[in-house]
Order: sequence, then C-alpha cells, then structure tokens
Amino acid sequence: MSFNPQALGRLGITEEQVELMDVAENFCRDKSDIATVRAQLEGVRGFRQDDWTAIADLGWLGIAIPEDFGGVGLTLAEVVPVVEQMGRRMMSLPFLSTTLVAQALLTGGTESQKAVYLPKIASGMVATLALSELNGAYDLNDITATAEKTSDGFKLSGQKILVQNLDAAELVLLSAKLDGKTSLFVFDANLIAASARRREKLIDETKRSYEVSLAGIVLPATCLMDADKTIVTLAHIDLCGNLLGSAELVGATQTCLDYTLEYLRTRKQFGKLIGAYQALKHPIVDAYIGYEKARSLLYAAAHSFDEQGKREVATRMAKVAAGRALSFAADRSIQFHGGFGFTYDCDAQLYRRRAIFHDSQYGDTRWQKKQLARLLFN
Amino acid sequence: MSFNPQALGRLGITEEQVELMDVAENFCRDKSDIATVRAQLEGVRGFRQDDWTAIADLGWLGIAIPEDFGGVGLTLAEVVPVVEQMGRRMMSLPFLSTTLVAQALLTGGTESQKAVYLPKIASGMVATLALSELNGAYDLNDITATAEKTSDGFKLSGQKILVQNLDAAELVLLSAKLDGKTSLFVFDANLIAASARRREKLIDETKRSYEVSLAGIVLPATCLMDADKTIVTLAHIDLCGNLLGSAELVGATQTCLDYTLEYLRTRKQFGKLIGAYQALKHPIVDAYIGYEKARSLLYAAAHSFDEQGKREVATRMAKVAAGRALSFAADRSIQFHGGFGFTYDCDAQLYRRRAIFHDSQYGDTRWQKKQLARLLFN
Amino acid sequence: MISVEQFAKDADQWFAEHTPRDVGFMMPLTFMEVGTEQQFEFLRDWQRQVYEAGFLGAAWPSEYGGGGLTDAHQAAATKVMRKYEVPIMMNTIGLSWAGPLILDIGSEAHKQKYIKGILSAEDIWCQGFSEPENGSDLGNAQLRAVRDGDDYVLNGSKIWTTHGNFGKYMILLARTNPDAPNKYAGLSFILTPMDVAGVETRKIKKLTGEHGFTQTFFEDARIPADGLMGREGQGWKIAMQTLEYERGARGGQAGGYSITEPDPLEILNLARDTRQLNDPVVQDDLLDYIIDAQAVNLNQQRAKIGPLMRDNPAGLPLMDKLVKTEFAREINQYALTLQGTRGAYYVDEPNAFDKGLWHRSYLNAFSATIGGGTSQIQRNIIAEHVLGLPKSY
Amino acid sequence: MISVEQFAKDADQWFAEHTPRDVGFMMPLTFMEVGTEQQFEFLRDWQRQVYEAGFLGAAWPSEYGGGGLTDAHQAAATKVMRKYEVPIMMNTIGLSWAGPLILDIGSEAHKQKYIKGILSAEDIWCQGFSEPENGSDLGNAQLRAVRDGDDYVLNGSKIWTTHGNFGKYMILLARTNPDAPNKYAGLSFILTPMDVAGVETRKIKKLTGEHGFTQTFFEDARIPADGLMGREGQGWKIAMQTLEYERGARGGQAGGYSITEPDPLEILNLARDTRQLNDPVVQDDLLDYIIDAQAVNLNQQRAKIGPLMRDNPAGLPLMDKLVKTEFAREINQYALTLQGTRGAYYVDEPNAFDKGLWHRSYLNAFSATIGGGTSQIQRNIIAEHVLGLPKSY
Repeated sequence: MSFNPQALGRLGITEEQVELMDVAENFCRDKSDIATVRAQLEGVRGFRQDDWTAIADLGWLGIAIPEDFGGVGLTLAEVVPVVEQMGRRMMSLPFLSTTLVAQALLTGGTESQKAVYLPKIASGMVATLALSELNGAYDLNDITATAEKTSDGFKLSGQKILVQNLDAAELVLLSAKLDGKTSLFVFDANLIAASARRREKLIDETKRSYEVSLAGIVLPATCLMDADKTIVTLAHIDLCGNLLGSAELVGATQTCLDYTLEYLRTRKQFGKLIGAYQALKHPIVDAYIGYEKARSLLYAAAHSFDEQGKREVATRMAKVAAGRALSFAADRSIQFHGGFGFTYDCDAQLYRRRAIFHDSQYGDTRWQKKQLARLLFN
Repeated sequence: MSFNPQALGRLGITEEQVELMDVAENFCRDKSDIATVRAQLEGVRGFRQDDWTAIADLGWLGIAIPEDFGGVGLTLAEVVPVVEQMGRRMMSLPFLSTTLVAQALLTGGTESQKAVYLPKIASGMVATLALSELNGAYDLNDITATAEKTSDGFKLSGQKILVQNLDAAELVLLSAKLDGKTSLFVFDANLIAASARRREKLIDETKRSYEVSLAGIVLPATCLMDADKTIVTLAHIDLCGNLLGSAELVGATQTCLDYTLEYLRTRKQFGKLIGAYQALKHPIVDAYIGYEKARSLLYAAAHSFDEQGKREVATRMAKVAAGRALSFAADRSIQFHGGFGFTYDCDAQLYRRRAIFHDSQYGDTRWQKKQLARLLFN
Repeated sequence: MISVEQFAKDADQWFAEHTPRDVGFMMPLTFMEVGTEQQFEFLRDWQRQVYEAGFLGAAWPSEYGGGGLTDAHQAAATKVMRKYEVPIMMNTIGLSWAGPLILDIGSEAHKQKYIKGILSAEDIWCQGFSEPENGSDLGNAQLRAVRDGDDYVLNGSKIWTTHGNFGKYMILLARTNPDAPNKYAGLSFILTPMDVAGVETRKIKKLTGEHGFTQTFFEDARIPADGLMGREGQGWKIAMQTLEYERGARGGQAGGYSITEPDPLEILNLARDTRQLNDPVVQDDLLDYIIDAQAVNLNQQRAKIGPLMRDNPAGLPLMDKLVKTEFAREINQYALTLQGTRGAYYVDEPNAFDKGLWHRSYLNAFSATIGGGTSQIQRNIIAEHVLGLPKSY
Repeated sequence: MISVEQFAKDADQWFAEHTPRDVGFMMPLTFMEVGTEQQFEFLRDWQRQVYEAGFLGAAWPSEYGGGGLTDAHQAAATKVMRKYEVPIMMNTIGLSWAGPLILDIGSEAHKQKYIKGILSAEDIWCQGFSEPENGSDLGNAQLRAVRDGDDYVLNGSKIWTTHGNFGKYMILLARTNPDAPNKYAGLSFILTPMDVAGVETRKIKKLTGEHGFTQTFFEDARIPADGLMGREGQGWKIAMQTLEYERGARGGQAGGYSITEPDPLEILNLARDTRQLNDPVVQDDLLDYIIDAQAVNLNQQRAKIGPLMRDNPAGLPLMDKLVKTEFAREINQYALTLQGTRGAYYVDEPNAFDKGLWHRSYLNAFSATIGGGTSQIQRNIIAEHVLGLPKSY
C-alpha cells in the first residue's frame, strides 16, 4: 500500500475566511462572555434572540447558501471560522442545526422546498433536525420511525430524540422509513404539538433538545424531499455535522486551555506557582499540542470539503483529533484546578460537558476511526 | 454479564515458594552480576556451564517433575520465583526451554519417554523446543513442517526457527504435521546435523537461537509423543511459556527500575538531582506501579496454575501486565538516562531488548488480549 | 443474648421485607452525595427504621441507645445490608466518626447527649476539617478558637463540609494555640453545635450540578467549651483517630454502610446493552480495565502476604489511593464512549443509560483524584517514600 | 552554461545507471549511522563517483574544485538523487557544515586547502560541539584552547563526535577565554586537524550495537592557529551559522542528501506483510499514527499561512521537534508488535522483517528524543515560551 498524506486533505485559507474569522472573533467575544453563557444555562431557550437576529443580520446564516436563494454564495469552509469562534465563546445558538438543514435542502430538497425555505433560513429562520432515535445509533440510516402514505400526505409514527432547539425552531427536517426506505421530510415545526414534545436533560447545559413522539402527526405531501437523494443527503448532513462540530470543539479547546493556563500562571501552592510543576505543566503542553494538531486538521477538512474523495477522510480525522483535544484538555483542567475544579463555578466542567456532548453528535472517536478504516484499509 | 474477579485467579504463597525465592535470590545475585551478563553477550553459548551444573545440583530442573521421575514433586508455582530471580539478574540459562520440555513430556509424552527423559532433565540435560516457523504465528498449531511415516520412523521436511540454545541442547521437542494433524516428537538433538543449523541474530543478546532445516532428518518411530494429547500439550506449553516468561519479565523490570532510580537519585543536571524533576519522577512512579501490578498478577497466575478454568485467564493477564511493565520501564529508562542512555554501555537497552524478545515468545499483549476476549466475552 | 446466627437470620428477614425499591429518584451512592432535601428526608427516615429494628448500633451500649450486643452481631447485620444493597446510612459522620470517638474518649455527659440522636438520625453530624486556603494538609488548619469563660469563640472558615447544610453538630478541628511549638500542637478537637449565632453555611454546587458539601463560616460564633474532646492541643491526634474509625482501621462504628461501591465491571453490562460488546476494539479496551481491576484486587490480597511484600513494603499501601481513584475516573469516562448518541444525556433524563449514572460517576470521580491529596501529590509521595527519589521543590 | 533542465536530464540518466542496488549489507539511513568500515568505504567511494560525475558541489566555485554552476543546478541534481533513493553522502559534516562556512568566511588558503577534499570525500570532516559533562547547552563548552605562538594547545574532551573515527579534520568549538564577560563570548571556532599528537578518539557503541559517534580526547594537542575562523570570541556566532547551513536555513551546501527519511506509514505495508492489517484493533491503532502523521504534515503547511498562525506564532515551530521525534519513537516501537515471533530478530538476521530496520529505527529514535534537548526539555520550552508558564526550577 502506498500512502500519500497529500491525498488526505490540504491546507489553505481564503480571504473570506480571514475576514469572517476577524468579524466572528470580535462579535462572539463581545456578545458571549462567560457570565452571559452561564446566565443562559438555566433558561428554557438557552440563547438570546437578539444574538440570533444579529447573526442573521451579519449574513452568517446564508454564508454557504447560494446567492440565488438569498445567501452569500460561499462555502462551508467560510462557515468553519465562524463556528470556531462561537465554540470558543461557548455561544449557544441554533446555528449548527439551522446550517445543517440548509445544507440538506441544498443537497436533497425539491426545487420548491429550496425556493421556499432557503431564503427564510438565510434571513433568520431557526431550523432543526429530527434524525436520532432511542437505539443511540450514529448511523443515520439506522432508524425505525415510519411514514405511511395517505391520500393527502404522510402519517408518521415512532419517536425521535435529541431534536435540538425545537422550541425555537420553525422548520424541522425528519427521517423516517417510507415503504421500508429511509426518506427525508421537511416541514413546519408547528405540526409537532406541544404535547408531543418533551424537553430532555443534556450533559451540555448550553444545549437544548427534545424528545418527539411522532404518533398522530400528518405531513402534507409536499414535505417529502427528493427520494433519489436521501442517501447522499444523509451523508452530507453527517459530514457537515462533523465538520462544524469539530470547529466548535477546536474553539472550545482554545478557551479551555487559556482558562487553565491563567490558573496555572497565578495560583500558588506550597509557595510556588503551580504552573512551575512539571506534573501540571507537561500534560498541559500535551493538551496544547493536541489542540494545534486538531486545528490544522480542522482547517484542512474545511479546505478540502468541496473535494469529493478527500472530504470524508479529512473531516473524520478532524473530528477524532478535535474530540480528543477537548476531552483531554478539559479533563486535565478539572484536575489541575484542584478543589475549585470540583465545583460548578469552575468553567472546566462546561468544557468537559461540551466534549462529551459532541462525542454523541455524528459519531465519537471510535466511530470515526471505524469509518476511516473502511475508507483507507478496504 | 456478572463478573467475579475472584474467579480470575487468587493469590497465595507456599512455604516452598518462599524458600526457593530466598535461595534463588542469593544464588542469582551471586552468580550473575551485570558484568558477568555482559561478558556472555558475545559468547557463542551465551551462558556458563558451571552455572547450569549448579542449578541442576540445586534441584531446580526437577522442581515441577514428580519424584517418581527423579524430580522434587512440586509445581510450576514453585518454579516461578526461581525464574523471577533469574530474570532479575538477566541470568541466561536454557532453563525455560528445558522446563517447558519437561512439562510437555509430563502432559503428552509416552510412558517410556517420560521414564527415559524426565530423570535426565531433572539431573541436568538441556532440552529445547522447535515449534516456531517462518510465518511468525503465535498459534502453535499454525505450522507447515511435516513428518512422513516411513517403515522405521518419520521423515521430516520443512523448517523451524527460533530453536533456543540448540547448541547446548541434548533433547529437542518438535511439532510437525503428520497426516495433516499437528504431532509432537521428542528426540536426540544430534539428529540435527551441524549443516542443518544456522545461528540467528536476536534482539535480546543474552539469548541464543537457531534456524533448523528439517529436510533429510529421519526420526526413530519411538520419538512420536502421545497423539491423543497433542492439543492439550501444546496448550500447556503455551501457558507455561507465558507464565515463566512473565516471571522473567517481572524480575527484569525490578532491576530495570532499580537501575534507573539509582541514576535519578545521583545524577545532577542544572545543579539539581534529576530525580527531583516531576517530568522524570512521575513516569517512573507509573512504571513502578505497572511493575507491582504485574507482580501481583504473576503470583496469582502461579497460584492458580493448577486450577483448570482459572489458569489461562490468570496467565494471559499476567503476561499482558508483565510485558507492558518492562517495555514501558525500559523505554523510559533509556530516555531518562539521556546521552548515556543512547550508549550500549547503559544497561537500559538490555532490558528494552529483553522486553521485545518476550513479546515474541508465546504471544504479545495484543495476542493475549485476543485470547482473553475469546475466553471472557464469548 | 441472641446468637449471631439468629440475629443474622432476623436481619435477613427484615431487610428482605423492608428494603425500599424504586424510590423514583436517584439514590446517592455515597453519604457525601446526599444533595437534595428529598434524598435527605428519605435516607434519614430509612436510617431511623433500621435503627428501630435493631440493626444499627447493635454493638453500642444499651444505656445510651445502642443494642448492647457484640461487634459480631453488627457485622452480621451489616453484611445483610450489603447483600440487599439497601440505601446508605444518612448520618455517617455521626455513626462512623463522632459516635465511636465519643464512646471511646467522651465524657458520660457527651454519651448521654449525643449517642441516641446519632443512631436515630435525629441529630445529623457534619465534619469540619478542610479549610479553603490551606490545601490538603489538615495540619495547616487556621480556624481560630479562643477560650472565653465557659465558651470558645470561633472565627474562620471550613470547606468541603460533608452534610454542612444538614448538620446539627460538627466535629471541628480548630486552632486554640497559634504559638504552639509546631503547627500540629496548636490544634484542638471540638464538638460544635451548628445552630448558634455566627455560624453560616453556604452550599457548594459540585461540578455535577448537585450539592453535597458546604463551606461553613464562623464569625465570633460562641459555643460551649465542654465540647472539647481530650485536652487542648490534642486535636491532631484525635482527628487522626477519627479517620481510623472511619477507615475501619479501628473498631467501634455503629455499622451499616455509607458507600455503595458499584462494581466497575458493570461496564460490561453497559457494553452489552449498547450493543458494543462484540466490537473487537471495545473488547480490547475493556480488557485493559478488567486486567487493571484484577491487579488492584490482587494488590490488596498481596499486601497481606508478608513474604511477597519484602522489597517495597510501603509500595502497595501508598499506591492504593492513586491507582483506585484514577481507575474510577478512567473507567467511568470510558463508559461514556459506549453510549452512542444517548451519551448526550445526563442524570434525571429518562432516555439516559443507567439513569445517567456513568456521567455522574465520571464527574464525581474527580473528588477522589483531587481530594485527600491530588493524584499528582500521590505520585510525589510514592516517589519520595517508596522509591527514594528527591523531593520536588 | 548548461541549462538546468539538461543538467537534470543528465543527472537522471547517470543515477539511473549508477545507483547501487542490493549492496549486501545494511545501508545507513543517515550520515550519523555510518558504523562499519565496510559502510564507510562504500559511501566514501560512492560520494567520489557522484562528485566526479559532476552532481555534487555543482554550485561551488570551480577554482576550488566545484562545478561552477548555480544552486538551481545542484537542487535539480539533488532532487534526482532523492528520486532514485541513492545512498547518502558520506562527508556530510564537510558538505553541509564546514564547506559552506569556509566558502563563506574562510581565507583563500582555507578554500584552497579544504574544499576539493570535502567534495571528493578524501578528507572526511567531523564535528566537535557537545561535551560530556555539559548537557545539551553548547554554550557551556569547556574544552580549552590556549594560544601559544602560531599554535593553539587543546585540552578537554568532546562527545557525540559524528565521524570522529573517520575524520581528518574537525570543526571545533573551544574556549579561548575563560574570563569573558559571558559564557558565549569566550568561545572560538577552529578548524582542527585530527592526526596530531594528543588527539585520541574512542568509538561510542550505541544502544543499537553499532558505532556512529566517538568521544574525542585532547591532551596538550598542538594545532596550527590559522585554523581559527573569524576572530577569537566569535565561536558561538559561527557555530550557530553552521547550524543554519546544516538545516538548510542558509544556502551554500554542496548538495546531495544525508538523511533518508523513511515514510513512517510504511508501517501499513508491514502490517499487510505480517497479515495484521485486517485486525480491527490494529486498524484502530494504525489510524492514530495516520492521523498524527497527517497532523504533523498539516502543521508544517499551516506554519506558512500567517492568518492561521496569529494566536501562538511560536507554537508550531517550537513543537515540531518534540512531535516528530516522539512520533518516530512510537511508530517504530509499534511496528515491533506487528511481527509476531519474528519480532525476536534483529539487524543482519535474514529472517527479520525488513532486515530488522524497525528494531534499529526504534532504538535509534532515542537519539532524537534525547539529543538536541530531550523531549522533557522541549516541553519546558513550549510551556515557557509559548504558553507563558513559569520556569521549572
């Protein structure tokens, strides 16, 4: 086997990326200091509507939507630096799910669905995905919810879990088996009655999700997405989810490290700055190295994302590295904060919870490596 | 699944073990200081005949041989502390192979083979095993050498590798396919002509081994061991090899740690004893913990070795822990000795090479864990 | 006196009948994790029932409220409790620390006043040893107790006070003599009422999101001086003595048990439930934990076998805390990776595996890798006291 | 002047014809690993052939023995050499360190005397920077050089002298002024003949069992003072300059290449050859190496992209050595676990996989995790210079 690392993704940056990085860095820092983040933890919604309106105004919801549909006409490579900065400030907006629905529509929506929904998303409509089920599977095809064709639409049954920000969402993208084949539907969130929703308790308290009971929901016939494109659309959602998830993880790792380093530089124990102890210093160096590696892999995945044949490998590698980087950095951050680290007031737990949450989103390290093994060794 | 650690091996010690431990500790320390070990590295034989005679006189070769066959009538549990002390002093005698052949004969030899060979072994005959082949397989059944029945015996063909101490051995135990079934033969080492032997170059320079070409060798009919017991005999060789290999590893780990600690306690860098740096100190603590765990697992394996149903699990666990313990301790020992660690004069390399060698003997960590998975998860 | 066998039989029957099942909320696994009023009320009531049935304090003298039987009786009852995995005893600081100490060295008045309330859980006890700025070395305690007539006047603060918010009494380590020849000699051990002016507790929210400890503030708090145990200056010695009761290194506890030790190898059930147990990569990972768990178990057996402990007699005892607590952190962390998308859930979420126990146990595991000397400090201790390496400075 | 294209074509043709294959003994992968006389004689002869064919020193001035062409010509020839994976150039210290320096700042006499012998490999050069007791900080060099008339008299010792046993000349860092205001200002850089009385070399046997460095002892060794480069006291600056030539950070090398960098991902071939590539556990392990190799590769690309380097500009450059050298140690170590019973073999054993290369590479990998500042010191550097953590003391 000859193995060419160049084939696995390359690195580069566009002017637009740099520009968005700068804008996003400033915006997220200003809008989402840690006190603001903590103030949302107990709230029902988990985010501030003003912030959402502001990012819609900045055009961020349309970055990767073509101009024909009211977007900016760039690519996901330009979305990545924005999400990285949101992750860095733990800014909890329904940005990922909304972006993923837009991407799914672009890949597998009917012309009319695209025409109707994409401009709305670009201008601020919150959208979400109802894909996961109680089997806990990462494989988006591994579902049992069903849609039954009726005279005027589709009657749903089954259950979905982990539908994020459903309370804020106006649009829902759902997967269900239609005649035994996985199919995708996109519809008005109001079709899910309040009684069919149950708020779930998540490890990452900056996030919100709902369990949805599908029994009794009837969708209009126009909700069905392009049946020929289901497989490719689900694959696209999966990879977009992993790419943007990696960006959020990398951003959070940066802050987790900064937060920990600040403590190691200023806290004294036995009369000495604790950052001088190699038992703390060297693991933090390793955490930092993990962060920089993840960052390089992330940017390569972003840069290669439009290159079929590279994107899947590059994206899954980025997710592996990013997931590990934050898990390790935050685990050590709790430990190295000592007694304070064991309290809720220490931010280390926020980052550790974030890392656990992302492992559950579109696959953790072991899952990604299994997919990579399939891609590279078979 | 309910999981009872008690079922995996228990710990205990016999008076005989304690006694042998004391005798062996003194004997090996006196006979095998590191200068003596190094003096053997370049020699053809790799050990001193006087030492061999001495351990035969001490009765060590017959510890686990029944009194009826001229042995002491104890068990392998009493052999373990002896091998541990040999490993500790890197004493390179053909003790393991000789003991394994005795064990194989006890399990699968004919009555006449036992009566002829066991007393000789107990009184000092060197024996060795010709089991491995060029496929590198740990599975002792995975062989291609063949024995063909002739009118007055068996005609061999094929090749064996890693036949240890063949130059010193008087007796050889060999595996070959007879009518497609793995069979075992035991015979006079003189039947292998000098021209059929090639000394091999090993990573562990305290050890000696030979490649043997079997073509042209004809064995007398009496060499065939009990055909009904081949499977159980090979399994016994495998586990005995792993048990005694673990003992050698654990002993070597102790000395490797002592050697490294001595350096960390006395060497100064930047005006400070290097053992005060946590970057060196903490990994050595981890190495030490690995050693103590391996030691506990080793003694449990020894203690459980006669209990069918426990011995395989306990032995394979011990090998995993022992292999890892020495590999890690010796790898760090090289590193922590700095420039001196990179020289041949530093003993760290002796221990690192020893660990690599033992991985090749009856299975390394990954192999043992695969067998454990088969035993525990299926 | 009833025979131990009969007592065990009675206990078996009683617990078989009375052990509560499916209480509808998460039961704390350790006495340190009692966080909600609901948990508190339930456990307090449960302890009282067990006491009244005669299976708690069975070996304590009957004149103070105990059962007047022997340690063997209590041990038999406690064994039954473990068998039925009954809820933990709420008032552990009283049952295992304060009570044994009072029975051991307390005055007659102390015994009359405190013992029955400890057993019935009417009087909850809390523990005031650690202080905010004084690291893990209890000898540094700075909370000041000044004798004033029949009172002590207390000023200072304690942290990680187990049951601080529930406690009626505290076992307190305080500095009575700041000018003592060494830091240990200036400490005293005082039984302290919590319901006096100048004592305030503030709950600490743990990283799990739950409460379980408090910080306790003393501002000119005036308490009766007859709470002094032993003499002034003996505080360190007495504190060490209470730790020995608690660790079971010294007899006298009331019995029951205060920590449910979940079998870490329950992770195998989780792997099966999450359909991961057939994955060779998972098997390979799990085997590391199984081997490690077995090594820990065997280390403990070996520590009792003299001839196998000659080379480094202090090694196994000193590594025990480090090895066990890091193992717990790691195995609970690994358990999260077996749960697929449902790993996103947390405690109290019905869709979570095992009620979110693994997530909570992982986060809680840091209390042990940090508290009582961090894992980093444990490594220093082993390096210096077992391996003879120089101090890190 | 011949065009670069034509020169490259000529080179391609020549190396296609002349590159030696299957020499019957293990070829050193780096110039530091030349251990046996057999290797030495072979590589010396090979370098001479390449030089005589015009593909080495092509850009060096023709009046001293060079080709008189441009750097572009040499670069084209060197590229061809890599393409054909030709044996390394023996006289690397001369070609990449001493030669460029002499051409840069040497006297006319130096150039006449040394350059041709460097190119033809007739005069092998060795390097005398490190000293036994002075750690990895070259600034601590204590070897004493005392001016006496037209000579320097040398006393002291150097260690890790690459090619010390083959060397006719040494580039030497020596202390000419022990009373200089700082340790760096007392150093001088001297071209030193090795065949004088009072110089002795002792081969160092590496942990691999091979030779490759020497320790060199100077006892009242008297050498001509005209070997001084620059002025006394400039030794540190000049030593740093030679390091820049060697790292390619500054032009002027004679060309060729001195280190064959084996692709670490050749481990995939090994895994296939050893029938392990279908094992999910092995796949899982190998993916860690693949991802890590890719990260290292991408880090290098990113280090050149300004906007992606704003936060910690020194981070990627300073971690490069640590990350690469530890990666090499680990992947070579892992490779041993793929070889089954044949993992018992070592270099020169016909039954060994890949001629025992992995075993040797693993052991040799320590030269890089130890030399040039250990991995432990690298972590200190990153912590202090990138992350702003306090010094360890």
